[in-house]
Amino acid sequence: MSIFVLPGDLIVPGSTGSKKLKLGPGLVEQSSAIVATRAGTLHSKQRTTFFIDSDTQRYVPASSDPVIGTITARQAESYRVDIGSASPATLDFLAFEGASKRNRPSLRVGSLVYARVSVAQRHLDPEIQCYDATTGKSAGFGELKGGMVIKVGAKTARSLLSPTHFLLPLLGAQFPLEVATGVNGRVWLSSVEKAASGSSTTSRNSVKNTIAAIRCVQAYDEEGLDAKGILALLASLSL
Amino acid sequence: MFRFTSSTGKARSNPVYVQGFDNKDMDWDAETNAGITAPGETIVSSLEFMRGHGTFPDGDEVAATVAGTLQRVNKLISVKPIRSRYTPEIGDLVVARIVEVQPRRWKVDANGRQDAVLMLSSVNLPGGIQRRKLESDELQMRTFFEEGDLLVAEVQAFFADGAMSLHTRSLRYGKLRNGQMITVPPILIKRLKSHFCALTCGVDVILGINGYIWVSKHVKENQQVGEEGFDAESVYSNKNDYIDATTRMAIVRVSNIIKIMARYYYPISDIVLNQAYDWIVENDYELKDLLNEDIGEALIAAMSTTYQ
Amino acid sequence: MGSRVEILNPGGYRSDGRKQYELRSMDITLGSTSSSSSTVVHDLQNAMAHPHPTAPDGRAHIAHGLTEATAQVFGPREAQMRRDAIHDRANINVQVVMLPFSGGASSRRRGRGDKRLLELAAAIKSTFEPVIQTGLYPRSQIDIIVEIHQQDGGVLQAAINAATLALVDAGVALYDQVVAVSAGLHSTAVLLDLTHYEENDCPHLTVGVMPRSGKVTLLNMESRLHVSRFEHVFSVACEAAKIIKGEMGNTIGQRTESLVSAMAQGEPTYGRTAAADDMMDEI
Amino acid sequence: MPRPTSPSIPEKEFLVSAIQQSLRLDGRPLTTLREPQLIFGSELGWVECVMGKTRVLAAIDAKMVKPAADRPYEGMINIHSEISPMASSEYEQGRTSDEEVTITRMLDKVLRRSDALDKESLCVVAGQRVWSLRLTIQFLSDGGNMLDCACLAGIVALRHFRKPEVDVEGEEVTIHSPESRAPLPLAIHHTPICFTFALFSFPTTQTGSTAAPLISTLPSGSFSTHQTYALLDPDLLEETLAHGTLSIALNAQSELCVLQKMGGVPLDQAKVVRLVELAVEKAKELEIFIERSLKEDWAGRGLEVI
Repeated sequence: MSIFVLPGDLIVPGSTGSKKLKLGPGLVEQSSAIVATRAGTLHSKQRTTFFIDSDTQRYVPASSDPVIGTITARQAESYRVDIGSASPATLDFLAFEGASKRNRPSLRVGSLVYARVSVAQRHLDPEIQCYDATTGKSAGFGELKGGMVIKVGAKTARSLLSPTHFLLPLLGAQFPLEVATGVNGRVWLSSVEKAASGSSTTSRNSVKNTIAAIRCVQAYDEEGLDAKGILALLASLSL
Repeated sequence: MFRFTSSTGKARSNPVYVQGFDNKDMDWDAETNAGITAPGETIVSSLEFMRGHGTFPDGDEVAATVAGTLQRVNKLISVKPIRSRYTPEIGDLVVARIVEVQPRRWKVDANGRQDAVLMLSSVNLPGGIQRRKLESDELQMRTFFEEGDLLVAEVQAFFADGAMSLHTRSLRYGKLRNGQMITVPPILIKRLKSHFCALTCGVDVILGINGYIWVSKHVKENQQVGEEGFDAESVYSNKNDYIDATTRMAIVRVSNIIKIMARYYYPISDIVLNQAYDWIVENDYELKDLLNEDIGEALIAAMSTTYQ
Repeated sequence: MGSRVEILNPGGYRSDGRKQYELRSMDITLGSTSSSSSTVVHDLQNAMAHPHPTAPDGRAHIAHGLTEATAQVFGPREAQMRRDAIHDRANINVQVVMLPFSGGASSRRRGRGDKRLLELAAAIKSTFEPVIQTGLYPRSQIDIIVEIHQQDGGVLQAAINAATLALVDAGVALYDQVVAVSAGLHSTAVLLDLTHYEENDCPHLTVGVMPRSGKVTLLNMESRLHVSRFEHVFSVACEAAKIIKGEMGNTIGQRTESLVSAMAQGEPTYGRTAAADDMMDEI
Repeated sequence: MPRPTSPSIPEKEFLVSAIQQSLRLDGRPLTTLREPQLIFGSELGWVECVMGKTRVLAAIDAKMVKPAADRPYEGMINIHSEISPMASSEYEQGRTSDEEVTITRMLDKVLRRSDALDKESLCVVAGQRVWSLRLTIQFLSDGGNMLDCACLAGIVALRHFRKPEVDVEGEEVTIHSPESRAPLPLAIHHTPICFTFALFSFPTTQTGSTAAPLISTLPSGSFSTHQTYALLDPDLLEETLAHGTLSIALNAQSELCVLQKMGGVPLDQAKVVRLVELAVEKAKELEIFIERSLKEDWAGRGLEVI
């Protein structure tokens, strides 16, 4: 059940019995009434947790969000990373798998990183880390080398993150493709073909494939094409 | 300065003749002056030479990037620019001016490509060398050096981006008083054994390799830093001592000599300064006359002849 | 409008007596003319007011006929505003000043925000950015100040040539020089180095060439010219740049020569020849 | 708003390798424009030009004024083109950015100094009443190359605008409303269109070797061994990383109005001439497109009263 709500709309929850309501992003309780603070479609899970899914461009960091960021400056103990939020995030030198005082990460100004938001309070600069705190493993996080990064809406980013989405498996079937999706609306795509010569240079068709993948994701983001539409687009591209 | 009109004769002379693009006015050509280079000009056409400063590789040629003289040391080709800002080397003695006070360090203008840095840790603290650095020192840095102060120091090291790190960790270095500073092109300062020179006319001169020259009142041996006549507390005082008229005249005379030398691009060293001073005293030129051209030229001519 | 004065008379002469392909006489002065400027006495308030020495590192004055421009180069030196310092190369900023009495259309307002001057400054900056070895001077700043003293056509040409000469005089490392010249078309005849009068009546363009590679780094045309004519005017202009390069090269060479011989006097090992004497009073 | 961060290293490297294989992010060949789309407003002389993500609005309004003393027979046209933060967060209100200087100067050269519009046709009563046109350019969104988009919007607005018919009896000047008398088009001599190329230059040794391509945004060094590429109508990323730009403004009669290569990476003479010839072809195609769009719009207006 998803209905479109505008900021200020009153939300009347269905029969939830005695269980306490959980309010997700976009909803706030004002004098015992639930009010929407963002425009978007209202979603509910197990009838108790409600949240509003809106297609914002500006990313508001929330903890444990996977994000893609660009290193903008290198400071004494940490990097400053732009993740598209109001204030830049900090990435500590030690926030990497197996990092220690001595072996510093080899990131430079301008490098791309895939990281997890560890601290995201309203009044603090967000902090991110390139490893999964629970396992201590990098779990796919770290520097993103080569490939290309594009900007998509928050809704598309979230849908790409869900495993059941049709787009990525469809593209993956066409050509070898690595994808990293950030909740902050940035998607990193790389189609590095293990060319016959074994060298991982951006050979001719790996650049072509990456561009094809980019255009499919953008088509889905802007025009909301379905699987058939994407396949048609791919066919027109592969000339 | 050098004034060249493209063709002989006055300003409004016949213009450069371009018909057929031959140029009859080429009275200076590159071949005969092989030692001189200009930016963008090919020096050597083969690649077996090693490239030094002032050159860059282009295809299979090596070209100059600055106007200057070619220097060849068996396999190494480099170009020494005739005019450029001071390029520091470790151990150079420089005269410098404090530009800004920052936490635990001073930013210093030493005529370099970037401001140099003087760390609080590389400065002698009042009360002799043994004194340990206290927390409070960091809070009263302006009692040591403040914006506008002049000092003499030595280049200790370089930062990653090429900025100089200076130190005054020896008794001869520190704050300068009782004199004035002249800036000359750094290339004119010859590298001497010691750049602290006491001229015969009773004036001290510090020839900074970075082209900043400090001309000041002579400090007698016993009051020199480290001797018993010297009180360690006043090493950072800003007070000038009394300077009598004759010393002031001597300081100004030496300063004018340095200015003449710089204008005529004549290398500067303590010997030359002494001789020039004696020559001026012999011909008893007025102080202010030194700056007009003919006396300047006569001085340079005199200096050159004594080297015959 | 007054009687039409011919741009090119039947005898093939232009209104100032030049032939079609003739350049105006060039007068180049390198280095600072004022005697005191190469030695600067540091008085305290002067240094406190602006810590940078007042003497420019490099200075050049060039005149193409009656058009005169002076360029001064300060730097590479500490960036005045930390924000501007770039971590791996020098930051170049250019300022063009058109003196009110310089004639031409400048008598009207040419204040700070005048877009024509801003465009000229932006052109000079992007022309020299790939030519200067900015990588050698990280976190520093190179200021190029160009003053237009007199305008009689070919202002952009004079500004570019003056800037090149000032950079060479300052000893800034350059991959190549940039030499500019203007060319125009009068019916079918190509004219070089146009005066203000000729610029008003003929379509004209200014070309900036890097002599070493022969490539074109600057091209500016603001008047209407048919494509078929363009190639001819363009190639003649590029050729003419070589001549101006020769003139500039002469001056740079002779200047360096005179400074080197002046320096040589001080070395005790070298005897001094009479030739160096008269070279001396040239300074 | 923090200054927009410059592109990341992977983006630079990807663009470099794409260009070297003559590929672009939106699939266009190197020498193809983004298909312009002209949206005409209800008012005459109001047009919005859309090229990819770049949108620019041009609107003309006219009023009767006293002419300048030294030019009694000529009307006036002045162009207002200030880039507001609406185009992109990179621009600040009130501060003249470099892009604004370039675009303002180019509009002045292409639309005013090129005599595209016959100023004398704007004269009503010599010395007393002339038309003074104001062309306002509003930058709606910066998707790269706002310069070409603005010039196209400006010239099409001039051709789309109609000025009211005017009768003069002695001192009496009557301005007829569009309902009573059909408004008249302006006297446009020619239609200059601007084409901007983003220039890229990489040392040839890099392409073949396995070393990562040169990613310095600003190549320098003697350019004799460099391979240069020219991308027509650059998008935002290409414009940001370009090593130089070349703008050519010309009309369909292949008459050059403005040539502007303000520094940046140098080109061979032959390459410049080739780009000029390419621009001539593009100008002809675009002229046909403009004609067609104006006709379609005009047909839909039904203003003909006769």
